[in-house]
Amino acid sequence: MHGLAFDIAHFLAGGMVVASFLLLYQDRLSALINIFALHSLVLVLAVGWQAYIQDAHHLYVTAGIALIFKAVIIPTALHRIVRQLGIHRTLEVVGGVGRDMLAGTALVALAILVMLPVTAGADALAREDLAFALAVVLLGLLLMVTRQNAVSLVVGFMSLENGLVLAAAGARGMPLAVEISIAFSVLIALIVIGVFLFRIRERFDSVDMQAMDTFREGRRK
Amino acid sequence: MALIADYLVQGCQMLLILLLAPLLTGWVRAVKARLLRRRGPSVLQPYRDLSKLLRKEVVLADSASWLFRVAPYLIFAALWVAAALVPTFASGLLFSWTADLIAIVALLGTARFFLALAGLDVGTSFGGIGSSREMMIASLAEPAMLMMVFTLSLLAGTTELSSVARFMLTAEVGLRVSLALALLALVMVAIAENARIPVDNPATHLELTMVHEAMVLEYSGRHLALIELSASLKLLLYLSLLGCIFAPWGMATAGAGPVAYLGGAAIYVAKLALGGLLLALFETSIAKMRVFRVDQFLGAALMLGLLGALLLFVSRSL
Amino acid sequence: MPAGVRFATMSLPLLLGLPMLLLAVGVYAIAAAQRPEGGRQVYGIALFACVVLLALALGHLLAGRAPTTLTLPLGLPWLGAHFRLDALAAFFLIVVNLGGAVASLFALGYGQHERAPERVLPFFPAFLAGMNLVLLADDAFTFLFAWEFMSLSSWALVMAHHQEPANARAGYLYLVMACFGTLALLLAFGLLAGPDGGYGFAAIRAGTTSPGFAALVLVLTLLGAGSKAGLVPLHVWLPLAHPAAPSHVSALMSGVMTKVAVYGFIRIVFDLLGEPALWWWGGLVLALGGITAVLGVLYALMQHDLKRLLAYHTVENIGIIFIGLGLALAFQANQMYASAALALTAALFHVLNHSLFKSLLFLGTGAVLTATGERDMERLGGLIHPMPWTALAFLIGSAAISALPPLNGFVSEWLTFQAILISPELPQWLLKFLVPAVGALLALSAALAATCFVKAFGITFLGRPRSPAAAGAVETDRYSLSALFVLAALCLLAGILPGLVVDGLAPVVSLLNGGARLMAQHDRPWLTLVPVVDVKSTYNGLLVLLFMTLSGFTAAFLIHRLASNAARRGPAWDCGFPDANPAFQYTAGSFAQPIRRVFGSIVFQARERVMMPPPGDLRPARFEVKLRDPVWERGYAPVAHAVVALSSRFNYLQYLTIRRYLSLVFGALVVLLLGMVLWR
Amino acid sequence: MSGAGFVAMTALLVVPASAALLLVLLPGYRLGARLNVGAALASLLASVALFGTRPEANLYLRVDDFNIYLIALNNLVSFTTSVFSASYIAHEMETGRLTPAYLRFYHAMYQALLFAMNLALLANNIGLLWVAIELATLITVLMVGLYRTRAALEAAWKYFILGSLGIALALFGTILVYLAAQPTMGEGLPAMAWDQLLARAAAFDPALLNLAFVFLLLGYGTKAGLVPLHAWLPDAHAEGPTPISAILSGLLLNVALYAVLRFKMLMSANPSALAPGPLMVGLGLLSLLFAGLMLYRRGDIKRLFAYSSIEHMGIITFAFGMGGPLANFAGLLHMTMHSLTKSAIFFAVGHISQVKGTQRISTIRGLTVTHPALGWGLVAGVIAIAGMPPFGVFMSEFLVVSSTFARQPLLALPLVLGLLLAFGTLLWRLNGMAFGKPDSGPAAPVQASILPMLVHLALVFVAGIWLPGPLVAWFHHVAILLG
Repeated sequence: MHGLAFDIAHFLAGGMVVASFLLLYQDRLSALINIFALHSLVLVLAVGWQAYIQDAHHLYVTAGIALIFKAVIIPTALHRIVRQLGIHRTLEVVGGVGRDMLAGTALVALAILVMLPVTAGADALAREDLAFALAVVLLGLLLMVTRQNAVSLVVGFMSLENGLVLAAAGARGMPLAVEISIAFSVLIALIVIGVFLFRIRERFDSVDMQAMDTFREGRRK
Repeated sequence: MALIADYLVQGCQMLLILLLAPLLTGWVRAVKARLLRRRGPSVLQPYRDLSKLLRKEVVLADSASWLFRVAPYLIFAALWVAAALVPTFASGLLFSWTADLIAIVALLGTARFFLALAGLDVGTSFGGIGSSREMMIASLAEPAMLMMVFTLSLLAGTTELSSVARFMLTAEVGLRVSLALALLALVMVAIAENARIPVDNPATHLELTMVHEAMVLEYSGRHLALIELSASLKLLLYLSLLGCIFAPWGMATAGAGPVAYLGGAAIYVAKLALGGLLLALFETSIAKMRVFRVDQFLGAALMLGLLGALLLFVSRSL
Repeated sequence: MPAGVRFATMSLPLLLGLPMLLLAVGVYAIAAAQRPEGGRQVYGIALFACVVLLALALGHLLAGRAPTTLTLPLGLPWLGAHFRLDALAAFFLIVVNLGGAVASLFALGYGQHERAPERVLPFFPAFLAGMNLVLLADDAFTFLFAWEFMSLSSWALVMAHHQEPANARAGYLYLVMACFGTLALLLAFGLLAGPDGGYGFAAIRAGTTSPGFAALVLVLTLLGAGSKAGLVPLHVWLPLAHPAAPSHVSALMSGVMTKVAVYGFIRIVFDLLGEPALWWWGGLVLALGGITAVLGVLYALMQHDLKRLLAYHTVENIGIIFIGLGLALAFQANQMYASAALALTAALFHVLNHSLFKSLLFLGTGAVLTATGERDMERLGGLIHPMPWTALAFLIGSAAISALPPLNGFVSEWLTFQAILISPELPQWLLKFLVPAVGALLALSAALAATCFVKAFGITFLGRPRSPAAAGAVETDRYSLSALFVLAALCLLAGILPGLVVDGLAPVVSLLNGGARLMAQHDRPWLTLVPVVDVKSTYNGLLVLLFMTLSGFTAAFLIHRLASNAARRGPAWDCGFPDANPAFQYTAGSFAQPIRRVFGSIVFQARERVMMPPPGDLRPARFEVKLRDPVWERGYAPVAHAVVALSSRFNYLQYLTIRRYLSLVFGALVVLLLGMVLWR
Repeated sequence: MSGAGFVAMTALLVVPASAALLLVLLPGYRLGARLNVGAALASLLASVALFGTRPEANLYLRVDDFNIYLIALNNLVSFTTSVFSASYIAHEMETGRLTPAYLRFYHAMYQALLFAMNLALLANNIGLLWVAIELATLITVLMVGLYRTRAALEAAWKYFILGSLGIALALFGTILVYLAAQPTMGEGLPAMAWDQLLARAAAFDPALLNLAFVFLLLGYGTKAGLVPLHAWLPDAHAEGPTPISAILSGLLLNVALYAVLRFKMLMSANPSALAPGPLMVGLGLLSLLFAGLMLYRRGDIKRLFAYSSIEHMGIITFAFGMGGPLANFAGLLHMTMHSLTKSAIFFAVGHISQVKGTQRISTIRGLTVTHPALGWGLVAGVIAIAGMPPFGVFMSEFLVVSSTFARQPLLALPLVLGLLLAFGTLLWRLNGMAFGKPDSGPAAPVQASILPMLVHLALVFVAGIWLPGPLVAWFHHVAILLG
């Protein structure tokens, strides 16, 4: 039984890493959003499984929130934004997918290197989960810094946050997991609202210094 | 009783130098005239000049201040005191410990200070030329002099002239390079300080070449007399300084009695005569240099003095 | 003697109470500044406080009392604020409060002309209080606290006339240099106190520092105290800041605050550090002093702003003081305590002298400033006629600072020379070469100082007025005059009775010199100054003065009695072409021209250019002088440029896009994680 | 006894929260401002009451030597700031930069922020701590964007993204701490109750703690504005309303540092964990030097002092990195002094920018002539923040520098260099603003309330001369805990 439980948890966590890689690989916004929905779905499964094997019922709540919020609401909202901003065609990747892939692999390796020796004390399950969670976090960060678009930045952040929830769920009997996930959901909601508000500047690299000088302080002085 | 005698001797020395000073000036002038195949004025001419000047009235420039009138007395006083502190015919007199050689140099500095101020007081261009050049010369001559003082005091272990003179008589002096350097430095300084050729020409009539004379251009009457007297006192001071340091022979010691004093005085006068002769010879044999060569001349003196001192500092430990 | 004991126990609280009074007055002055009588009240109380402090300190020093200490529950909580009154502190208290009292007296008159009293009155007493507290402090925190407070209050005074851009710049440079110095001292105290923070001076004295650390402390102290005292090359702020303040404050800063800096150096190096371990310390200080002395006076000669000239001259005198201190260090390093006593006495004596005549000269400049509104010598002249008394006082000050007998400046320089002359006994070869060279530098600086003050006095007070302002001057008020003449009289007294001063210094010297001191002077015949017996060099200012007055007056008497005493006024002769125009006189620039040619061309790369227009061209001929300050160009400008360049170089980091900032965070995270991996 | 303490502790949370709700409903900004001040005063009194009676800790909240004075400081500064903001906001209304609706929102958010910060300080639970700090971040983001200008929105957005990233990293670190603790503490709340963590930290898995600390340092360090995580700070300070700048610099940075220090205590309680010192020393020096350089080119007065805050966070982090009783004491003192001084400076700056109608340094001249009170207040503030007597920062910098040089001379040199650099650049700016000929610029009539500034400066001044005994005792105790 335990072996099976472990394998499934392992499989699901690994699945999230794979999903993160898919995110890195995508260079079209709408597809990116869909993949993120998938990412969240895998998270829901993973958390649910953790809830089952730890029979920690509050984790079901977390999973539920994730399901409703991240797998359904957010993606649809993002789709609408993308359509409204009219940027659903493509997004260029800084550098290129290949490089991102390489970097991603390196990060995963780093995560495992950091994690496995560390948690020698904790049980294998937590270790695997944690390693994968860290990998997901790092990949999310990588996505954030390699994409130039607000939406993809949000997606990257949310995938990162998925990794955190995974870690929280993997931590056996961690209290406040629900509160934390709720808090995070609020955060994300605000970010999405922020994107709505920020249609003024959909792309962060399009910060024209001319305009900057007018309201930030002048550069040369 | 003895104390009174000491006071007496001290007073005699002060009077002696006061009387001898113009004579020395006259002597030098006379010798120079001879060397130039001129008859020249009498040796006593300076006395006549002084008495004439003293009796004339003073013409003060409108812009002259009280300092201009006080300065001659100050200068005279400082130089007279300085000259009186140099052992002449006897060493170790009553007040000989009042000031050592450094103080004497400083007293000369006091006189120079006020003379330069007097040159600036009326506010004429020539006075200014004189003062600024005089101070430039002094700013090099005084250090050179002090270096010479260093050399001496390192040898004699003191800066007090009577002791120096007594020490120079002892055998342990020997013949030293440092002494030669010091002598050379002192001579150069003396030439510069007394405004003699080649640094300055006391007999010039061309204002632009003047240094000392330019400062005193505005003086007349008794003030001029005092200035002239001070100048000759200064010359006397340097010659007797040379005498008491580098040729201290025949100098009577304190309390040696009148006879010894007289002998010492005679020898002293002879020294002065010789010094004046040499000075006149030197002056007639070379030409005056440009003002801005003077700094090199005196810089050389300074370096010589420093070299002498350095040699001693080093050789002391050997 | 119970009375003395009672006095000793109560004197320190009283001494501390007076600075507190001064601080309170400063607070009061914020309100009183606007009222016309406010100035008089503030300066009056300051005068009172300084006089009482002076009396107490004199009593402590002359009675030769044992040190008294006091601890207040202030400052560092677990340490408290320690205060201590010993001979050294007492002597410097005398110097500080003498200057403070005279400056306050002067300001009673001078302060009436102040344009912005609300920017002067509150800070003046605070400045005095700060200096007093520095001298009384007995732990590192209190010391630096007071030290920095002193800098700060004087900075406020420098900024009093901030509307001239030059002053604002001066204030800025001053405060930055002050902060630099404080940090250096802070590091020095850090070493002395050790890692577990024994900041009390008593603990520091008890503890021992390793030779390497001790050397480091010396260097840091030279940086810290030297920057405040104005040692070359840390002097650059001084000639800008001192003149910027009102004149009575300039007098305090130049005449007194630099002495507090010297106190800091002595306290740390001679007292806290204890036995100097290495002979080269003395050599270092000696060389710095010599260079400072000559460079300072050369800078001064090139100035034609009277106050700046005086400020540069402060640099020179600080150099002379440090020559004495360096000799003392060298002697102590070789256990030659008798000689060290002579050098220390010379240095301390010069501290006193310089505080006297530099205050006198700055106050005289203040009088000139109020009379004419001019500081530029090229626009002054002939002031001896309208203001003869000021002129007389200024003349005495000039003669004293030019080391002319029988005034006090000569005595301390004479003592320094004597200290140099007994130094061939030093075994180290480097010192053997160094000491005579420094002696030559000292002699040179003394001679140049005389030149400098012939220029200062002659161009300012003598000759004919060069501007209407100078022509319309009037004599200054009686408060100022009395202040000037108090100082002048003290200059003369210290000059003719040096033996008494030396005796007064003896306890300080023996405190710093392991008990060794100069022999008592007061029982010498005719009060002759006899520093060392076996060296038979002696000096007697009293007799010199006596003889000079005697001979001068006899000459005057005889001449006026026997020869003529007639005098007639007439136009200046000037070799037959009397010039009507005052512009024909020698100016400050032309007076210094020979010196500029001889020395300036080496030190400042002085270049003179005469632009003579061709015949027919009506433009006037022009004469230009270019001077370059080597210290500033080599030492300070590069640093400033480096800061500007770097800040511009990094400024783009303010304008990155969010993605770049994110990648910064990301990079930091990855680097740290990698570090974790590799660290294991 | 402790019942009263418990009441006070809960009041610290209840009062701001309920006030926030009330303010949302309340129309009329004048009334709002008054209520704001009143509520702040009430919580200040509650925090003072804690001195008298301390409640015993429960699993969620606790009061100990470390946070008791920080809580008092927090409520004091937010009270004075509310007083300042009352007069500040009034002027903003007159100039029409803000509308009543926004003001209602502003006041509500103000109290909510106070609630969040109190919660963060009181929290005895690392999860709760995290939630509170996230809440504070969100609220400040909204307030920074209050003016709705493009600059403000951009600043808020930047702050938001970087802040949430920091939050995320901090959360990961928190989880790791829990994981490290779980084997020894067992599952559930105790494994996050930080006093119990501290009690048994020795038994935790050191490697896991190390990893956790890296994340926590980066996460909360972002909030504390340490270079290179500082990017949000200058703009957030410059573009938000000045009271918020004061709160940000004076309090929020402290709260973030407080969180870092809590975890540093855990580290130092665990013998085999790596010493966090080098990390903090490095970040501190980096922040100090970088901020010192950036100060020079600043043209915006609020951004200038924001960078100065970064510099001081650097000094504090450096001090705690050095460790040891002296340096830790200095760090704690510096935290207190900096928050008081910097908020005072921002009070002055707020009024200055109002009377001059600009934030550009180059157009502000001769303040001490035109507005003596404001001008001299600014001078005093800058002097104080630059670490000169007679102000408290001098004492802390004295302790940091001297104790460091005695132990690590090579570390002290860059520290001194940075201090000198920052001092020179800051003073350069001050010289231009406070002195020189005043230009005849627009001098809008402003009924500035100088009182808060004066109160802060007075406190800093007193602290520079004399520190009260209990405070010293707390500092010593915490300094020992910090190792």
